[in-house]
Amino acid sequence: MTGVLAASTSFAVPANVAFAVMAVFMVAAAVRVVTTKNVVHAALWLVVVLGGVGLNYLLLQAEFVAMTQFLVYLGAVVVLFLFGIMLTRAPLGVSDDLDNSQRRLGVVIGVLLLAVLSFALVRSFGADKLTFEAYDQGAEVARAVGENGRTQAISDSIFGEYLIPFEVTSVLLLAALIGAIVLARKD
Amino acid sequence: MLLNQFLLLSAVLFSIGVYGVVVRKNGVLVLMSIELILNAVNINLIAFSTFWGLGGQVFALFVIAVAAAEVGVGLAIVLLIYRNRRSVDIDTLDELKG
Amino acid sequence: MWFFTHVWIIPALMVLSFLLILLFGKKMPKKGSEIGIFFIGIALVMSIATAVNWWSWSSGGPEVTSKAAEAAALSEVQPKCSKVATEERLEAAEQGEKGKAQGKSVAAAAASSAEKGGEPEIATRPVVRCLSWFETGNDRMTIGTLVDGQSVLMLVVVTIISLLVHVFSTDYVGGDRRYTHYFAFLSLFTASMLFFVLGQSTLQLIIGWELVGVCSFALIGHWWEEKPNTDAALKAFLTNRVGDVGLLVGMTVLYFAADRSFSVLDINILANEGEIRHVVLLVAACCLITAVMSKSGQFILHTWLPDAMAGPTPVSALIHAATMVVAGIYLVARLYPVFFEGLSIAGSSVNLLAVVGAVTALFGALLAFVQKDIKKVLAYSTVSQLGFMVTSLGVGAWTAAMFHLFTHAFFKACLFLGAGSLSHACHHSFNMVDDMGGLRKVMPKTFWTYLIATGALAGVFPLSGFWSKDEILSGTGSFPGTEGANGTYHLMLVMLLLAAFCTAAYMTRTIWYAFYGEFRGHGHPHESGPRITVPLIILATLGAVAGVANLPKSLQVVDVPGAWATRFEKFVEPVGLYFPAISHAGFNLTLAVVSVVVGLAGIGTSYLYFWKGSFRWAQGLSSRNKLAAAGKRVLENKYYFDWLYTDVITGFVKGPLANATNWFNQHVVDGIVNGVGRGAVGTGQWVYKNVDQKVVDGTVNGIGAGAGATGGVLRHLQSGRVQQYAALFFVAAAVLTGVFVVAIG
Amino acid sequence: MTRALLGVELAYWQSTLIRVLAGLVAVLLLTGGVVYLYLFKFVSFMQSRLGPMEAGPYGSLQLLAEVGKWLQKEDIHTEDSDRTIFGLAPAVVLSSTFLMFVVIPAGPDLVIANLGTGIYYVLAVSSLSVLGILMAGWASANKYALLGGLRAAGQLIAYELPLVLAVLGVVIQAGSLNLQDIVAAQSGGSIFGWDGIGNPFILTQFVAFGIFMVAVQAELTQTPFDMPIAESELVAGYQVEYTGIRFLVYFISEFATAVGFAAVASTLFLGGWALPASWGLSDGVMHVVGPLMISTKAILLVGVVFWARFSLPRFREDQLQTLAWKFMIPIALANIVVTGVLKVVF
Repeated sequence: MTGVLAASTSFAVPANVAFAVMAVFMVAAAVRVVTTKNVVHAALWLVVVLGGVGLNYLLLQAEFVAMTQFLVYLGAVVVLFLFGIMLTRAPLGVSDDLDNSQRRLGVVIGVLLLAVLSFALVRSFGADKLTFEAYDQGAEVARAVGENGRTQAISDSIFGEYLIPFEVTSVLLLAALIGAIVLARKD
Repeated sequence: MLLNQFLLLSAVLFSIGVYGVVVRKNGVLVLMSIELILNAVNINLIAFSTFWGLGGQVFALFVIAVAAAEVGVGLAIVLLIYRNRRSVDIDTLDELKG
Repeated sequence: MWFFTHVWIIPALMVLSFLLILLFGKKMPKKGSEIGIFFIGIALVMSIATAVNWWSWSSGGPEVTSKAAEAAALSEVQPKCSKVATEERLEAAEQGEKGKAQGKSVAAAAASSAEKGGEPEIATRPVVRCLSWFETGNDRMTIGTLVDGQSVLMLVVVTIISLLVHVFSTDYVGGDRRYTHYFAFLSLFTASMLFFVLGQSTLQLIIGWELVGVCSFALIGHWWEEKPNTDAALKAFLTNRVGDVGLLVGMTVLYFAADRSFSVLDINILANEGEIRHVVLLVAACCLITAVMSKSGQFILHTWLPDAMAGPTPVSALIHAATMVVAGIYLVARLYPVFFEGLSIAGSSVNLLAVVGAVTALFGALLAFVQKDIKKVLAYSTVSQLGFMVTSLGVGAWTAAMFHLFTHAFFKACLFLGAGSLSHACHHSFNMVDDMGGLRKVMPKTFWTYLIATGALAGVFPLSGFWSKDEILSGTGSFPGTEGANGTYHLMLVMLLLAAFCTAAYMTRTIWYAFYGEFRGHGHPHESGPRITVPLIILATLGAVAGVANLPKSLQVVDVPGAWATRFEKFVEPVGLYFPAISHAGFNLTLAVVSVVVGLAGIGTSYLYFWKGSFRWAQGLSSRNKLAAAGKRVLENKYYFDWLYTDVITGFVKGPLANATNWFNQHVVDGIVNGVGRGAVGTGQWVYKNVDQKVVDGTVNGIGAGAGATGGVLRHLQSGRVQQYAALFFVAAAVLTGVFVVAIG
Repeated sequence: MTRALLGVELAYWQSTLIRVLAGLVAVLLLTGGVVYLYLFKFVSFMQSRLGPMEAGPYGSLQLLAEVGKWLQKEDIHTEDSDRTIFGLAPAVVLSSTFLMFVVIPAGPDLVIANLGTGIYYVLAVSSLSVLGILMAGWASANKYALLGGLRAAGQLIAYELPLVLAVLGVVIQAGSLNLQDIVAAQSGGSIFGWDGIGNPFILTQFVAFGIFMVAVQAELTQTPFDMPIAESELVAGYQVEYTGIRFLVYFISEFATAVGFAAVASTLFLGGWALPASWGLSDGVMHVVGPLMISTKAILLVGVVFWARFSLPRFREDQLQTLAWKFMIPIALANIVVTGVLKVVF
């Protein structure tokens, strides 16, 4: 799908419109995540943000990562959040004590960070256009194998160039698994 | 599409996430804010990977895996706090021993 | 040639055997031992077949063999197995082999060509097969087999000894509570050693090395219910860890030195051609020597080896003859160019490897004198003999070392199994001084085999030990009239001769205690059954005749037929790019006579002392003469090494050092602190009355109020609330980044 | 597709629209057929009764009557419920179900979107229904509903793993995540050189197939894995407060999911829409035969699911988790290892 989209030159306009819509939704949802007074609602707003991030990956033609985003974040992480909320306390309606006393400080920090980051980004990258050239250079395999070549290229780099980080990640996951069980079990 | 539109979106999400981490009292909500930050970083990685090769995507995958592990452990800790104190407010956790 | 490409089957068989015994052993009628014996039998047959193939291949050479095409295909080293061993390079090396040798040392080359006569020099290439294990970045890790004379030799030795030990064990540990597990571990032990021996990359060597260590740990602690046994196992394991640090560092150095390659061939070729800097090789060699010292029980890390006698006797035989301890020797032999070039063995007269070996050979032999436990005598004897091999490698006599390894495997296994047979008869006691004696009559088979093996160990002509030891002695190149050695190692020759004397003497002592005199134990000893005696007889026979494998070309007295002369050297020693151009010391009749005389003198001394009661003055010398007593005490305490490790070093840290620190703390530091305190109190009181109350207070109160106010503000910084810290952190990060971006970026 | 069938060249959006509409119709038709065939008739015969007979011949219009009944029921909710989320939950579940069908191919070009990450996409999308269920359970303001939602979530997460791991075996063997590639690998394969029936992966991946079907049973919360909606324990679990059209949505999505997983299973293990390549049928023919093939296979597999549902009693909650974590996941892992080794060896 993404391949078809990328091939057409008229891709830019609809893609930009899609991006704009998604960006508005995501930012609004992200703001709701950190301001809503209902914990479950926060988790559900988070779903909107994470889903939007996944769709952004699709726009960036990172199909495999997008699917992983859906599978891991929406299918597992948010569910875990909801689980955590419901196992501890899941009040219907609003709770008033979700924020601490440094709300103003938080706003200042957020705006400050945003200003610094935006300044740096605008100054460094200006109006650079996305060319996707790295994909086509890096994935010679992609064109040879066709439709799903990019997925294959990713797997080749995971199990080739990045094998050691991959193994380290797997060990980390195992450690986290054991750690979570040790922490959460009752005795 | 511009590179910067993704990067700026990511910057906004990042800042909102930081706000959440600083302001939210509920442990689960803090973890959610951290997820916002991590996702902002991932958008960056993917956006840059269109320039500099698949390494960015691979590391985005690693970040997702590590984030999942982090949530698992983090929620286990929140659960433990809840079990001990009947509350998940982390600003009451200012003692050096439990 | 099928056997060269499929040699991996041999260790795989033993792994299979391990798994089968583990899974189904207890359900089998013989509790799993039959599985082990079956598989090791097949492995032995395959090893011998491989050896025969190797023999025919290397006598014909790749280009003359009838299956020339097949041989050519075999001899091509796949590029993924080695970065530098290309076809052209190997060809060029074979062409220029002689010229290279001449370039190295004219005299040596002349000697070696004189020695080899008109025989054409044939370079038999190693057969390397490998597959990619995993790749990361640009590095490829391979796993595979490297077959050459050296590994084929070890295949045969390991499988023979292992088979005999298996058979011996069925009787010896029969009825044991962990009989099945014992056999499972024997299989795994053999498998690890075979894996190690066939290793194509240094990674494989490391893995095999560690696996051997793990198995020895399990087998030494086989009867782990008793504390000393577990302690011994732990000690063996931990001592080996010390050496493993050296191994890992050394291998890492070599990996980077050889242009990021784990391949043994690469490392050897590059080291051999001088493409790795001498200093790097020296460092790598020294690190690896540490590993060898721990694994092969060389002096100062040898202490685990006698303790390892806690394991079942057949295991000791396996460890000492074929597997564990010779792994160190094999490692040096495998990576010989690293040592040869790194330690500048050629043309020198002293180096680390030779010194370590010679010291071990002599001191180990001395220690064997004071042991009551027959197995400990043999253990120190192994230490000493390993010292011989290491010395031999250190002086450049590679072939002599491998030859000694070969012969030693047989007679030392025979001695250990013989000791096992003795203890089997004497209620599982190994104390020859208190529980044995006079067993010559009741255990004739054990006696005769033990006697032959002792003779071989002592170097009595014409038993196998004589030939190999003589080759080592002449390899030192220091005896007048020896030709063709790599250097002139005078010190080594002297120490080795002394060690040979001691060896002969202490072995005769064990014969006296075990087989002569009155029986001092209790009960009625009896000859062991055939499953024990048959392996003994086989090993004794091999120990007696194995010397013909490498008869010197000219004995000067009798002319050895060409077909028999220096076979061993020809088939075992690699010739080619990946092996240094060492030269071989010629046979020296005078030296041979001297060494036999030294051996006989040792035997004679012991004989006179024990049988004839000569040297009465020496009896009880240690109780009269203080010097002798001190000497004996040193020996009995094993040069105080265990004491040094456990009491002095550990004890010093725990006891005196801690006490001294404590005393220093209590008296000096506290005194100073207290004194300063008291002085301060006095001064303070004066100041308080005069200055403080009147002058300072006013100021202080003002400042204090200010500080209190400031502190009241700053206090909030350390609230213990994580989010506040996070807020500060992010503010700081934002400000810093802003500064960088605006000011610098 | 349209070019092949009608000879008309359509714009991208037009062809996509047609595909989506055709897909929707096909899914709803199949779902209705399955409900009538199995829920109304098959189970009745198993229980020695006739089932609905009044509406239409053999009760064939009963389904329409049922839908009409649900549509006209009053839409009620509890007083404390969170109405937005209560209303959104069925939609989330339904969209998770429908999105699954996007990549399931029914012919050489009969697929809404031929994604490179095909099967991975199916697994990702099917995992989204958990969210809807948790939302429903929480928003109902009913403790039975909350418990049911939690049970469902735990169960769905637990069985998601064996599902993914079982699929991995097929993916390794086919060497692709793309469902069309997997179909092609089966129709173009051969068994020891004989290509008469291609190489349906059920022959080599029978372990994965077994695990997949059991996991599907659990994902559908069908008996014997129906603890989340166990009427004797939790009344109806997370659905307890739903009536009218919202309940209808749950109902449709449950059966549509069954059809969806059955279609995925037949694509992965039974050769999908394709007939063996050696039979030499043209693409044009397969555009007609393909949909029939996959529908038949899917309906048969749904039959297996329902057969198990109506034959077995319910497990206990802990037995359910034990089965997933201690048996199915290790077996699936072993299957992956064996498949990987065999793939390298041969």
